[in-house]
Amino acid sequence: MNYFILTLFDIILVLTMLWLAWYLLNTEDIFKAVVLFISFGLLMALAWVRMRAPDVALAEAALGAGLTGPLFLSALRRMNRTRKGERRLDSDENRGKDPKTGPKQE
Amino acid sequence: MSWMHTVFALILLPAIATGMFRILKGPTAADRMMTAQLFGTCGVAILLLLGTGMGTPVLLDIALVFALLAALATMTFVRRTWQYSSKRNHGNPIQ
Amino acid sequence: MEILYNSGTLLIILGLPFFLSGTVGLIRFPDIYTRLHALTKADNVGLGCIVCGLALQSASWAVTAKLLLIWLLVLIASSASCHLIARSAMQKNIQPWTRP
Amino acid sequence: MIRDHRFVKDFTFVSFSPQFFFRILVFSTVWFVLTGSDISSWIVGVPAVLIASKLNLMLAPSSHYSISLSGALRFVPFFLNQSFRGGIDVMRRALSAKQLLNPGLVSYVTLLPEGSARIFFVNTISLLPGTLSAELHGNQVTIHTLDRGLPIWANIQNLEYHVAALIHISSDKKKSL
Repeated sequence: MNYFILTLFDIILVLTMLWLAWYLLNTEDIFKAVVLFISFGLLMALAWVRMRAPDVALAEAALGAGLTGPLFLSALRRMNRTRKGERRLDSDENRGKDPKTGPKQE
Repeated sequence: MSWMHTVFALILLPAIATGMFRILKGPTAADRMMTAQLFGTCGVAILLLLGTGMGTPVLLDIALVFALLAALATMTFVRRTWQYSSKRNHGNPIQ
Repeated sequence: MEILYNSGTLLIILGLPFFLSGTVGLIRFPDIYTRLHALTKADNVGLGCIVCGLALQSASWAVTAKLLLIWLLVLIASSASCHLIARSAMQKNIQPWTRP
Repeated sequence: MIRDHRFVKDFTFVSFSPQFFFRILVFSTVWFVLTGSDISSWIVGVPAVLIASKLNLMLAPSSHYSISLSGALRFVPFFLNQSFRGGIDVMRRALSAKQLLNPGLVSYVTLLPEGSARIFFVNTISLLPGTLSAELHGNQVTIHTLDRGLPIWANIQNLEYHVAALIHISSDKKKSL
């Protein structure tokens, strides 16, 4: 009985993950992709649990959802700022120069 | 091992799958992020139930990590991504 | 012992509809603020019921304490992030939906 | 530079204030819950607990009021009851065929002292039936409500009274609530 239900659980989990992964790779909106990636990390941790690897699941939950997610979100903000043509704080070429006359970034 | 808990976990799984629609549709960025939070809470519940259903109490620790880190993503989103995005230009993809 | 176990099962069954209605609310409600209501309240109560049910069924005190700690963490995290989202939505001048 | 100096001085574990002791107690309990009855885990646990309590004391400076035990004992059932009702309320609105929403914004001025008490109050509002704290400006809380027909003022005043009983507030302040 338990085996049957767990198999059903696996099938739904795998189908949801495939669906998620398809949209994640297919979407044009980067922010949407990041949120889908965070959700995918959470489901991947569940999948590792079902594969009887709780230690990998712990690492996946901590790294995939907890660390890469915020990292991507921060990177997204920085990317937007660069795209808008503002001076990037981390580029050494512009430091000390007037941002308007300095070399333009593309 | 008890199959009842596995059934409960199985019932909660569609709740996660349905939340996907809000990520795909959500008009604002915050709606999408809220769904990630829903995934976190539902994931905690599923892990707790599976831990009893599969007979592996280690899953409690994973649920603990879930509970802590799902909030971290939301807070990074509010502080770093969302705050600065729409005041200065409106053609931004994040709104 | 049997009574404790069965009442735990009942509590878990009681908790499931809250989760499902939280998801339904997230899909159906019209704007950010109302969706936040659905997400935080329904999910926290659902998780509370499930945690209490599992705590009644668990054999050891350590597991019970850990379950309650998890619930407390989820409670703090979700109410704080709910307030943060609502607050920055207000600051961005997103108007709440009102009945026409 | 002066700030750095104080930072170093804070790390001397000479003065064991009662607040520091209380924090050590709390964090030791958390560590015990996390690791179970394994003795060898305390090799990592003791430094972790000490550092956590010191950091906590530095980041969140001690407040002037203390938590009253009887207030906490009365707060827990109140909170559980109210949040359960909140869950039922949201479930009813989400599952009914008709749309039962009538949302709006309400402004409320709180009398609670600034600091952790007010933050706690604002965060608890979000878990009560039909209310969600949307903004906090000084002592003014903007509340989003699901239904303008609900007795929001009475509910929130009740909550404020319970939070005030949770921390020791002088009785004249409590009367004015």
